[in-house]
Amino acid sequence: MSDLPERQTDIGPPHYEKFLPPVIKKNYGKWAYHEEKSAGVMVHVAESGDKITTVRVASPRILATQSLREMSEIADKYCDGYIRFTTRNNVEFLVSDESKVDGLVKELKDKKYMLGGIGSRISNVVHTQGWVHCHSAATDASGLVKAIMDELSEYFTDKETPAKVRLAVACCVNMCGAVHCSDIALVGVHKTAPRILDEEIKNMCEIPSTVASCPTSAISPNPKEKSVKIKLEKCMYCGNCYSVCPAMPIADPKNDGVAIVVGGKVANLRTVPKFSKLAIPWIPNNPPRWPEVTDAVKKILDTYIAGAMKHERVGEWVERIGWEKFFDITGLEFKIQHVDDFTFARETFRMAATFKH
Amino acid sequence: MSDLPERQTDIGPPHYEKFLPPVIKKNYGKWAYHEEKSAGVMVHVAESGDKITTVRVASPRILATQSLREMSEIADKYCDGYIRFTTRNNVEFLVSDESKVDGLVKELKDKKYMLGGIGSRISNVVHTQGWVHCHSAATDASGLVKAIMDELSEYFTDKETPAKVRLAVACCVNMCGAVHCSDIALVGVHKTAPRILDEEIKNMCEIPSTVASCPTSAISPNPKEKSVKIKLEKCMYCGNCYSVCPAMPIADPKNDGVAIVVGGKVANLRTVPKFSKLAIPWIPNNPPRWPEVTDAVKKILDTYIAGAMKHERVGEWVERIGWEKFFDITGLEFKIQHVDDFTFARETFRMAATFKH
Amino acid sequence: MAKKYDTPMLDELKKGAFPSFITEIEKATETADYAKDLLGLLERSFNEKKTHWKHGGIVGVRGYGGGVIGRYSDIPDEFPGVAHFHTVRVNQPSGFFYTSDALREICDIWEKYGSGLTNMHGSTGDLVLLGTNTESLEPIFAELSSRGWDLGGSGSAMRTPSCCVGQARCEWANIDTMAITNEITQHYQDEMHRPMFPYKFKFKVAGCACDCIASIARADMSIIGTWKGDIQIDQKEVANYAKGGMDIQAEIIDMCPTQCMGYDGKAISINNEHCNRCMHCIAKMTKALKPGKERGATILLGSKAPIVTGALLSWVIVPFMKMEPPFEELKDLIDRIWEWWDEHGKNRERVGELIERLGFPTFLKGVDLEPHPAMVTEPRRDPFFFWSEEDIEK
Amino acid sequence: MAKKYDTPMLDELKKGAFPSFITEIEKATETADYAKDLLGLLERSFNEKKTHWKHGGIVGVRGYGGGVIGRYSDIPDEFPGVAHFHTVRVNQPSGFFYTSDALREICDIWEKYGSGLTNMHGSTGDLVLLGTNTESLEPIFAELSSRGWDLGGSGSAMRTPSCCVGQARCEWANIDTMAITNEITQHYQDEMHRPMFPYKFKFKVAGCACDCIASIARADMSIIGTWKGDIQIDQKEVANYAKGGMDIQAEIIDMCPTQCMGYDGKAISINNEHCNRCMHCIAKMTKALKPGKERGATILLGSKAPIVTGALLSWVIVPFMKMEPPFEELKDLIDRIWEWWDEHGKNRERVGELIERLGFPTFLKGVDLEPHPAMVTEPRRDPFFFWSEEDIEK
Ligand code: SRM
Ligand code: SRM
Ligand code: SRM
Ligand code: SRM
Ligand code: SF4
Ligand code: SF4
Ligand code: SF4
Ligand code: SF4
Ligand code: SF4
Ligand code: SF4
Ligand code: SF4
Ligand code: SF4
Repeated sequence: MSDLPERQTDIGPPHYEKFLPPVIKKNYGKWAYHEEKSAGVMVHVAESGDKITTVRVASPRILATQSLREMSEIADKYCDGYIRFTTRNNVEFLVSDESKVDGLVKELKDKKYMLGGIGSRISNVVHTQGWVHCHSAATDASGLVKAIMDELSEYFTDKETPAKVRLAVACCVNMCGAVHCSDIALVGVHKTAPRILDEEIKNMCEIPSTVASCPTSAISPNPKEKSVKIKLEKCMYCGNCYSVCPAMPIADPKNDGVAIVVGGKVANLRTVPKFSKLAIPWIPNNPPRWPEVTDAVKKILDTYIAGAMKHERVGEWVERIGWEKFFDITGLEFKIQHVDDFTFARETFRMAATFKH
Repeated sequence: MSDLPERQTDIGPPHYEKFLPPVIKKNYGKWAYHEEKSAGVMVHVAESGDKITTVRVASPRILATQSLREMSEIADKYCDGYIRFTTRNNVEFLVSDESKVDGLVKELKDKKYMLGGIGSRISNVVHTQGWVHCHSAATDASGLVKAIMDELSEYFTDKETPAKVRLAVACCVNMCGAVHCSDIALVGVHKTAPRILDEEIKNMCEIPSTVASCPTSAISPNPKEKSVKIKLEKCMYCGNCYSVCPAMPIADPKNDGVAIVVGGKVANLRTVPKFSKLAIPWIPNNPPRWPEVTDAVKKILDTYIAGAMKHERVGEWVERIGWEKFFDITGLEFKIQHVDDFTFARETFRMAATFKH
Repeated sequence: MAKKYDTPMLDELKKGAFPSFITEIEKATETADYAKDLLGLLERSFNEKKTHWKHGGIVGVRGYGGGVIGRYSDIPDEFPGVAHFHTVRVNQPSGFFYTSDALREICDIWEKYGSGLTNMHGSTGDLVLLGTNTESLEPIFAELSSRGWDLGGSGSAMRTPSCCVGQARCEWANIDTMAITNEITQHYQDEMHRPMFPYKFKFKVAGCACDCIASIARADMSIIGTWKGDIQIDQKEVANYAKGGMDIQAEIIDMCPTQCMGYDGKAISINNEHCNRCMHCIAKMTKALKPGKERGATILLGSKAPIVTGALLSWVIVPFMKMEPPFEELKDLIDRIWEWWDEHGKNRERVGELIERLGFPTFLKGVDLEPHPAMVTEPRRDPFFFWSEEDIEK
Repeated sequence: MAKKYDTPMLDELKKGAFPSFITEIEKATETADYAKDLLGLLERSFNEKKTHWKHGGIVGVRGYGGGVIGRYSDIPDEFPGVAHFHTVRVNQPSGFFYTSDALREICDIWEKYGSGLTNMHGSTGDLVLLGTNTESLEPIFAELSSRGWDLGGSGSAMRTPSCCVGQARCEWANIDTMAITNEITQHYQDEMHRPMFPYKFKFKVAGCACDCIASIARADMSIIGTWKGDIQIDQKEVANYAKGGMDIQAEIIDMCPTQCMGYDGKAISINNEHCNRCMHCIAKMTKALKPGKERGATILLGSKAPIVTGALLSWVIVPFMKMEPPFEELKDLIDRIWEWWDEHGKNRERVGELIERLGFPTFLKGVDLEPHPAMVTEPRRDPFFFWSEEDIEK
C-alpha cells in the first residue's frame, strides 16, 4: 500500500463550480422560465436569452461503473462532459448546444435508455437498499421498483397524470427515503415479534438500551437468562430492538410483506405537505414480480387518474373526496389495522358527524 | 317532618308529554319550516299548516322563584301556561294562538325583558357557578356574563353578526360548559402553583391519589411531613390536585385572571366542529365590570364582523385568513404561552413553508 | 327590604340592559335568608377577587349516591346564612318543557326549604336548586319525588341526559331526541343514582348535525340524528329564495364543504353520493331542502373538557343506527361500552381517555364493533399496527 | 461471462422497460468478483424471502468515526465474495453535478478497490460506493481524498447535506441552495466526520416551496427559499397563457389556497397580503409570474422518519432569514441549536423528538428565538400554560 497517494482529511467534497457548464455559470441565478419539450426534454431559458436543454433518463440507481462510463462518453459527445443526477436519482444530460439535442435523444433511445419523468408524470421511484445490502429489510427495494416501473413505464415516458405522482419504496419501517410523504409508497413490514436468542443476547447486547429501545414497552429484562423477554401482545413488529440488539432477529419470510401507503407529499403548492396514510396493511412478498403489489398500485393509480382534477396530487384528491370514499371507490378493505392507535391517534378520530355514506 | 309526603325513588323526571302544548303534540315530528320574525320571535309551521310562535327572552340563568312565578303568569296569559328553556338558558314562550303574540311581546317589553337571541346573533352566554357557588373558581362567571352582555346587548336584541356567535364563560379550567368549543369564550385561570398545607394534607388527603392527580408529574410525596411537594417549574396551575386534595389551595387573587379563547364551535355545518384556541392568555380580574376583558372581547368581535363572510363562524373566518393574520389584524400580542406544549402540541406546529407575512 | 350588607360592587351589576343576576339574588331575599348572606359573601369575593367556598363534603339523600352537591363557606362565622349552601340537581323534563303549574310546584317547595334561587338550567341540563342546608335535603326530596320529580346525576355515575328540542319544534329532527333522552334516563335510573362507574358518563342527544345541545363537545356519548338517501329538493322554493334576494351561488353552492351542489340559475342539483350531510344548505334554505327519507342517528363517543390531558370531541363509533323505540340496539351498545369501561377504566378516567390509552382498535374489539372508515378522518400514517394470531402464517 | 450461480428469479428482472439493476450487477462482475456472489446471495434472498445481511460491525477509516457502513453476510461460507460488503459514502458535490472526468475518476478507483457498484445517489445524498472489504477502505480513502473527494456522514453525526439544483438551473430559486449546502458541509467537517451528537442531524436545502429535495420530510433542518413583497406579474404573458388554452380561473384562481387571486378575463390581480407563497400560481404560469423581490429562506426544524414515536415534518422556527454568504446568521443559529440539543438530548433522540419531549416554548427560550405566529398553524387549545417569575405579581 506504499504506492498510495497521501490521504487528506476534512477537505469536504469538491466545489460544485468545477462541474457547472459555462452557460450555467454565466446565467447562475438568472433563469427566466422553462419549457417542457417532451416527457424527457426540457429547456431552461435565461434572462440573457441563453438556453440549456436537459435530457432526462431513468436510472435503476444501482449503477455499475460500466454504465457510468457509458454515460460519461455520451456526455462528452453531446454535453461537453456535463451531467447531473436528480434528487430522485434520474440522470440528466445538460446540453448547451441546442443543435446537439436531437442527436443525443436519438443515441439515448438507440441505446435503450428510458427518456422521461419530466412534468405531470410518474418519475423515478425513491428507494432503499433491500436485500441487496441491508440487514433490516423486510422486503426487497430494487426488485419492487423494477416490477412496478415495468408496469407503469408509459407514465414515465409518455402519458400524463393529473399532477406529479411520487412513488417510493422502503424495505423496512426505518423508511430511508420519503415513503412517509409520498403519493403512493410501499414499505416492508413484519407481522411477528422478534425471536430472542438468549445466548447471543448475553454476549452481544446491552440489556438496558435494548429494553429502552421498544416504543411500546414490550421488552423487559429477563435476569435469569441475562437476556430479555417480550410481551407478545404489545409488540407491533417495528424492529427497533433489532436495530439496537442484533440477537433479536425479526425477519420471518412467511409473514414479512409489503404495506401500501398513499396520499403524502412534500411540496407546499395549494395544500400543506402531508404524511402518507395506510391504504393496505399487508401483502405477501411474492418475488420476483410481486404481482399483488403491482396490481394494488395500479388500482389506486387508475382510480386517482379517473377521479382527480388537473394539478391535484393524490393526497389532495383523497382529502377532497374523503378517505371513506377512497375505500369505497378503490374497493380496498378497511381493516382494524387502519385505525390508528399510535402516538397521535386522537387526531385521526372522526370528531364530527359528517362523512359520506 | 312527619308531615312530609311519602318519598319515591328512581322514578326519573316527569314525562315530557305532560308539558307539551297541544299543537306540538299534534304536529310532533311533522314540522315543515320556520321563519324568523324578529330577533326575538320565530314561527314554526307544520306540514298541516298549524303554527307555533316562539318568543324568546334573555335570562341570567340564576332565577329567583319570584321570576319563575312572573314568567308563569305571563305564560298563563298568552301561552296556555306553556313555557320552555333553551339549551343556552334563554326562556321561550310558546304561543299557539297567533293573535296573542303582539300582546305578549308588548308585555314582555314593558316588563323590561330582553327579547332576542334568534338567528345570526349573539345569544345567551353559557356559563358556570363562579364565586356564587364554586370552590374552584378563578374568576366569577355571572358577573363576567353581565358585564359582557351589557356591552353587547344590541347584538342580542337587534344587530346581526355574520353567523351565530356563541359566547361562554367558565370560572376555572374544569370548563363546566362549552368554553372549549365556543366562538369567543372566557376561562378563569391561575398563574401560580397551589400552596401546600402540610398539616391539613396529613388529615384530609390521600397522598397517592394526590400525586397521581397531577398531569405534569409535578407532585411527589414528602414522607417526612406525610405530605407532598411540588416541583414549581413543572406546575401549570391546572388545579387538578386541588380538586383531589382540598389542602392545596390554588386561589391567588393577585394572579388569578381570565384567558380568552376563540374560534371553537360544535355545529357540523360547512366545517367540522372545532376547539377554541388561545387568543389572550391572561387578563387580570377586575370586578365588577372587567373592563379589559370586555374591551378585548369587543375588539375580537368587531374584527370578526368586519372581516367574515356571511354564514362564516368565528373559527371559520380565522382559519380562512390564518391565525398569523388574526394576531396581525386584531393587534393581539403573540406570546410564548400561545405556543402549545401540551399533549398534542405536535399537531399545531407549522409543518409547512406557507404562512402569511 | 333593608339590606343586610353594603354591596357597592354588586349594585353596579344591577345596571345595564342584560337581566341582572344580582337583582335575582335580591329578589330571593324575600322568601328566605340564604340570599342575604349570599350577597354579603359575594361582595366579599368581588372585593378580594377570590371564591369563599370550600370543597364539597358528602351530603345527599337516603339511598342515593348523588344528585346533591355539598357546599360550605370558608367564612361561615361571618356569613352564617350560607354556612351550608348545597345544590340539588333536579332532573329536568326532556327538552326543557314546562307548564306554569309545574314551575310553581317547584317554586313552592324551594321557597319552603331552600334559598329560592335556581339555575334554569345547569350546564349538564339539570334544574338546579341553588343553596340549601343539610337538614332540608330529605324534605325537599320527599316533596319533589312524591310529586313525580326525581334527582339528576353527580359523581362517578351516569349524568342527567339532555337533548335539543327535536321533533317537538324543529323541522330538521331526524330522531325523536326527547323520547330517546327520556328512555335512557328512565332505563338507567340505578346507574344515575348510585355512582359505580370509573367516572362520570354523560349523554346528549341532538336531532341533526346543527347539534343545538352541543353534544359533540360535552357528552361521553353523543347521539346525533342524520339520514340516508337523497336530500329532498323543492325547486319552486329554490326559486323563491332567489327571488327573495338570496345569492344561492355564494351562500349555498360555494359554501357546500363537499362541493357536491350545482345551481344553474334556476334549479339546485345535488350529487348526494358526495354529500356529507353537514346541514348547511338545508339550514339556510329550510323551505326548499329537506333531509333524505331514511332517518337514524350517528353515535359518537368520548367528549370531555380539557382537564387533564386535553379536551376531546366525541368521535364516530356507529355511522348509522336506526332509532325506533324501545331503542334496544342503542341500549345494548351502551351496556357493552359500560361493561368494557368498568373492566378497564382507572379511577377518574373518562371513557374517551380510556380508549385513547388502550387504543381505538382495542375498544372496537372489546365492544364488538366492526371497523368502518367513517370512524376516522384518515387511516393511520405510521406502519406500526398489530396482528392477531389468525392473521399469522405459522 | 459465465455465471457463477443460477439466478432464474433475478433473470426475470432483466426483462421489461425500466432499466434493470440486475443487469447492472451483472455488468459489475466484469471488473471484480463481488458482484458474482452478490447475485448468488440475492437469488437466495428472493427464494427465501429474507435478507442475508447481518448487522454492521464498526469499520471505517483512520481518524473518522463515520462515512462507512459495515456490512457482513450471514452465510459467508456460501458466498465468500460478499462476506464483507461495506459501503463507502462519498460526499457528493452540491446539486449532484459532475463532469465525465470526475465520474471516470471515481470509476477508476472503485473498479480497483471495490465491487464496481454504486448508488447514484443514496437517499441522504451521498455518492454511495456499494460493497468492498475492510482492507480496501484505507486505500479507497487515500485515493479519493488525494483527488479532492471526502467521505459523507453516518452515525450520530451531521449527515451529508444536500439540495435541489437551485439557481444553477431553476428560475424559482430564492436562495443559492448549492452555496449554502457547500458552506455548511465545509464549515462543519468535524461534526460530520466525528460523531459526537445525540443522534444523526440532516440538512436539506430547497430553493422554493416546491421543495424538490423533500427537505421538509427528511431533514432535521430544512432550509426553504421564499420571498417578501409582491409577486411580479407580466400581464402580457398572462394573456398568452389564456390564448394557449389555459383555464386560468379553474387552474389558477380557484386553486389558490388563500383565495387571494382574481382574474377578470384579461389580467390577474393578487392580494399579496394574503398570499402564503405556496408557489402554485408561479409554478403553473412560470412565464407570467415571478416571486417577490426580497429573497431569503424560511428555516424549519425537526423532520424524520416514523420510527420510533411517529414521523415528523419540519416546522417553522425562523419565518424569514436573509441568506447572504458567509451565512453567519444561519451558522450562529445552528450552533445554538446543536448546543441545546447536546445538552438536553438523550441517546438516539433526534432534535425534533427532543423538542416534542421538552416543549416547543422551552426550545425557543433555550435557543433564544422570539415566538412568532408563523411557527404554529394555530395557538394552543388548552388553558395549561406556564408563566415565569417576572410574570407574577407577588
Ligand atoms: C430536477 C429536480 C431538482 C433536482 O435538484 O434534481 C426538479 C426539478 C424541477 N421541479 Fe421539482 N424537481 C425535482 C424533484 C422534486 C421533488 C422531490 C421528490 O420528488 O422527492 C418534489 C416534491 C414532490 C412532492 O411533493 O412529493 C418536486 C416538486 C415540484 C413541484 C410541485 C408539484 C406539486 O404539484 O405538488 C413543481 C411545480 C410543478 O410541478 O408545477 C416542481 C417543478 C420543478 C421544475 C419545473 C422547476 C424548474 O422550473 O426548473 C423542474 C423540472 C420539473 C420536472 O421534472 O417536471 N417540482 N420536485 C428533481 C427531479 C426529480 C426527478 O428526477 O423526477
Ligand atoms: C332553541 C335551540 C334548541 C333547544 O333545544 O333549546 C335551538 C334552536 C334552533 N337552532 Fe340551534 N338552537 C339552540 C342551540 C344551538 C347550539 C348549542 C349552543 O349554542 O350551545 C348550537 C351549536 C352552536 C355551535 O356550533 O357552537 C346551535 C347551532 C345551530 C345552527 C348552526 C349554526 C352554524 O352556522 O354553525 C343552526 C342553523 C343555522 O343557524 O342556520 C341552528 C338552527 C336552529 C333553528 C333554526 C332550528 C329550527 O329550525 O328550529 C332553531 C332556532 C334558531 C335560533 O335560535 O336562531 N342552530 N344551536 C337552542 C337555542 C339556544 C339559545 O337560546 O340561543
Ligand atoms: C353545576 C355545573 C356548572 C353550572 O353552573 O352549570 C357544574 C359544576 C361543577 N362541576 Fe362541572 N358542572 C356542570 C357541568 C359540567 C360540564 C358541561 C356538561 O355537563 O354539559 C362539563 C364539561 C363536560 C365534561 O363533562 O367534560 C363539566 C366539567 C367538569 C369537570 C371536568 C372534569 C372532566 O370530567 O373532564 C370537573 C372536575 C371534576 O370532575 O373533578 C367538574 C366539576 C364540577 C364541580 C362538581 C366542582 C367540584 O369538584 O366541586 C362543580 C360544582 C359547582 C357547584 O358549586 O355547584 N365539572 N361540568 C354543571 C352541572 C349542572 C347540571 O347538573 O346541570
Ligand atoms: C443508504 C441509505 C438508504 C439508501 O439506499 O439510500 C440508508 C441506509 C440505512 N439507514 Fe437510513 N439510509 C439512508 C437514508 C435515510 C433517510 C433519508 C434521508 O436521509 O434523506 C432516512 C429518513 C429520514 C430520517 O433521517 O429520519 C433514513 C432513516 C433511517 C432510520 C430511521 C431512524 C430515525 O432517525 O428516524 C434508521 C434507523 C436507525 O438510525 O437506527 C436508518 C438506518 C439505516 C441503516 C444504517 C440501517 C442500519 O442500522 O444498519 C441502513 C444501512 C443500509 C445499508 O446496508 O447500507 N435510516 N435513512 C440512505 C443513506 C445514503 C446516503 O448517505 O446518501
Ligand atoms: S429502509 Fe430499512 S431495510 Fe431499507 S435501507 Fe433503510 S434501514 Fe435498511
Ligand atoms: S419489534 Fe418493536 S415493538 Fe416489538 S419488541 Fe422490538 S422494539 Fe418492541
Ligand atoms: S368551571 Fe370550575 S369553578 Fe366553574 S363551576 Fe365548573 S368546576 Fe366550578
Ligand atoms: S395545579 Fe395542576 S400542574 Fe400544578 S401541581 Fe396541581 S395538579 Fe400539578
Ligand atoms: S339539533 Fe337539529 S333537530 Fe335539534 S333543534 Fe337543532 S336544528 Fe333542530
Ligand atoms: S348538507 Fe352540506 S354537504 Fe350536503 S349538499 Fe348540503 S351543504 Fe353540501
Ligand atoms: S425547489 Fe424550487 S428552486 Fe429548487 S429546483 Fe425545485 S422548483 Fe427550483
Ligand atoms: S403563491 Fe399560492 S397563495 Fe400566493 S397567490 Fe399564488 S397560488 Fe395564491
